[in-house]
Amino acid sequence: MKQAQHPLLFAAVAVIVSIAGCAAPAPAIDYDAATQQMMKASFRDQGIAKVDRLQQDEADAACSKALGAPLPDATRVAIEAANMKTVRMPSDGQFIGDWKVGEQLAQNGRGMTWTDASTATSSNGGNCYNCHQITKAEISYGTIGPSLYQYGKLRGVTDPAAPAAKPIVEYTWGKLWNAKATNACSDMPRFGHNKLLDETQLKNLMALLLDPKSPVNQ
Amino acid sequence: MTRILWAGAAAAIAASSPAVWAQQKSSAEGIAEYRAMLADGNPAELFEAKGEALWKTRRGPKNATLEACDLGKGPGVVKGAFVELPRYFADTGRVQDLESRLLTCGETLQGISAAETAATPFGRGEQANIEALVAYISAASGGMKFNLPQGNPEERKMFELGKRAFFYRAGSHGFACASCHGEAGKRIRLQDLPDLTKNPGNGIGFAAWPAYRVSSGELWGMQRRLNDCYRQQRFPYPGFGSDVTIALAVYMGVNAKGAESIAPSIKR
Amino acid sequence: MADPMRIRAQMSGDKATVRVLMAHEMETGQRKDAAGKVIPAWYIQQVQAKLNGKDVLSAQWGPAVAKNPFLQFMIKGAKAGDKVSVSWVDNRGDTRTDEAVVS
Amino acid sequence: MPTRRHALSASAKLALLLLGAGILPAAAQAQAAGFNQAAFDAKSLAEVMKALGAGAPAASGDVTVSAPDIAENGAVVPVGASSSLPGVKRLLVLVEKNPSALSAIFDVSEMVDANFSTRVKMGQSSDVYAVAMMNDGRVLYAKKEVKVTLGGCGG
Repeated sequence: MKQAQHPLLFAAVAVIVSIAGCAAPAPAIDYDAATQQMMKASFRDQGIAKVDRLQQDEADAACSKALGAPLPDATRVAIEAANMKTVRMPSDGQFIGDWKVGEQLAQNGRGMTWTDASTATSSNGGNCYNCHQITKAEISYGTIGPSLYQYGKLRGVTDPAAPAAKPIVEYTWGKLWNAKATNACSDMPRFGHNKLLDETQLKNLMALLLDPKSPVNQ
Repeated sequence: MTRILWAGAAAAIAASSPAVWAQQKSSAEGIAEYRAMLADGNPAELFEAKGEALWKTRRGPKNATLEACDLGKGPGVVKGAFVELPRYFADTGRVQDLESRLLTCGETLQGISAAETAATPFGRGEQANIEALVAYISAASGGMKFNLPQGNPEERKMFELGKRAFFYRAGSHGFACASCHGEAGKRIRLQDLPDLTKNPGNGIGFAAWPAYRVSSGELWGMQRRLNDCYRQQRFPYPGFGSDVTIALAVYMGVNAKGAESIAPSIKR
Repeated sequence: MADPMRIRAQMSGDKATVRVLMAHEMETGQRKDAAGKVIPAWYIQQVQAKLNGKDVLSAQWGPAVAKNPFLQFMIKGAKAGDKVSVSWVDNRGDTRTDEAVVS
Repeated sequence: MPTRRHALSASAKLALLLLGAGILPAAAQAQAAGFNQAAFDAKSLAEVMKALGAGAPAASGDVTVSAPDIAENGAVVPVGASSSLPGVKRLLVLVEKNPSALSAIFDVSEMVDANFSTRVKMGQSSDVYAVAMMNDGRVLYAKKEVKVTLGGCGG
């Protein structure tokens, strides 16, 4: 009896092993970890673009992992809240600069690549027309983001300094400072948060969008 | 009175959109006209001719041609090879794209150091030869449909890694490939952006490279295309033939299954 | 030496349409390199076309002609089998001649 | 010294002479015989005409300039110049706002149509001209505006 049991037992074990073998011929690959390894091995420093740029913060990591799918609500809310905390309103309380300088910034798509000389905000553009329609005169505009033509006018802003305009003005500033504060996986660069543009530059973009005299609002 | 004012305002808003659309349409038509005028007489032909001559010329320390190079369909087979790359090669144990495979052939057949060529800046020295060669080799598959093999586990692994690399957001701007190429019907400025997460159509996206770049007057292979994508994504520098570039090519190439290649095409 | 041209000459009616692509930098002399040094002008100045050895077209170009130049023209009274040759001379004195058969 | 002087070619000597006489601009390159440097250095349509010894051009419906309304990239803009009139001696292609206006001169023979296409560089949006210089001395033109757009990511 004792001896007869053994072959059966062995057979059963063999069957289990072979079933497991069919389901997973190789150990499961942790693709996310393998991706991290591949990224690390594939890139090198060049000029101002160093490999530390491959490090992701929580928002970039979560949105990457989702592979284009929406985030679970809880994750999304947490990311937006964390990014909201980073938004710094202008130190002097003034939101509106010069729309003419803002238009030049909006046209300028340069900055932060390995062919750019400096990471200083002064050498960066806003890249705005790459993704947005802004003034009517510029026909070469992108459509990744929504049209911003008549941005202030459509929102009823006649005087950006008036108390009535405050919610729109602050919301717009927040968008420019850190777009992920209101949209966790936004494609828009976090201009203030990532030190791409300084306060003065952001004010000029604010003027382009909200100044009633800006061509955007004609 | 109030009603009339409102009606006027509504009419003004309504009128603004069609006007904007009309303008958009005419610029798109203008660009289409411009592209059509350039298509007849693509300077990529100059590179094809140079590449064909290079393929058949004895060069390098071993004084050999590339005619015995195996691009995946057997030694010397050029036609049809391009639309099945990248693929797994047993002799190197790697999934390779056209450019990295040419480095291998250059080294094994001709004795030209793959590492040196990979480290050479685009458009110079051996890299200029690689560009001419990819023009020639891709042209030999003109009109054929992409059909990348996925039978080897390494090929499937590269697809999975390529997908994750495509969605990998990082850098100062938080961009990924998917920021621009994850959705259909979008543009940067006036450039249409193909959705590379699926087959964007014959001769679009992956099926349009290598291409003659009008802006620089150079022939760009997929390696250079991806390199400049990463530059504009504000990423650090991807190595020539590095795994991330090959994984992305596998992802885009498998997605483009069935798309007809028009390479080498002409691009802005 | 400069890379070869691509010449296509095709009959349509009693004329041959000739399309030429030339490999040339066509550097304007107004650009600067990464170090801020002006890149010297280098461009094709003269183009000559012949049909069976006889001059049919001469052109002068400035640096505003685009890199890797394209040229299209129509030769009257040509026929299949005729030889079209195209030559260029650049401002450094480099020159190149290529030939194609009318089809 | 004498050796070096001897080494100078005849054409280089001529160039030096012209340079001394102020005929050639200081930056003049070695150039092919029969190349009209002055015309290609001219800044405006009027200066080009003067350099070519031609009179003021008149607008004409018998001259055609073909070019796209919009150029996606100023580095390569397809331009055609043609005329159906008999007696065309030369066809010119000019871009008004380029640093030098003249792009190309085509000498028409009885063996070719007065119909040429090429591609030019444009630094900015500008009028593009086709000018026909006629055997009888008339100078006729057609023009078309080409918009040069900013493309890509601005980089």
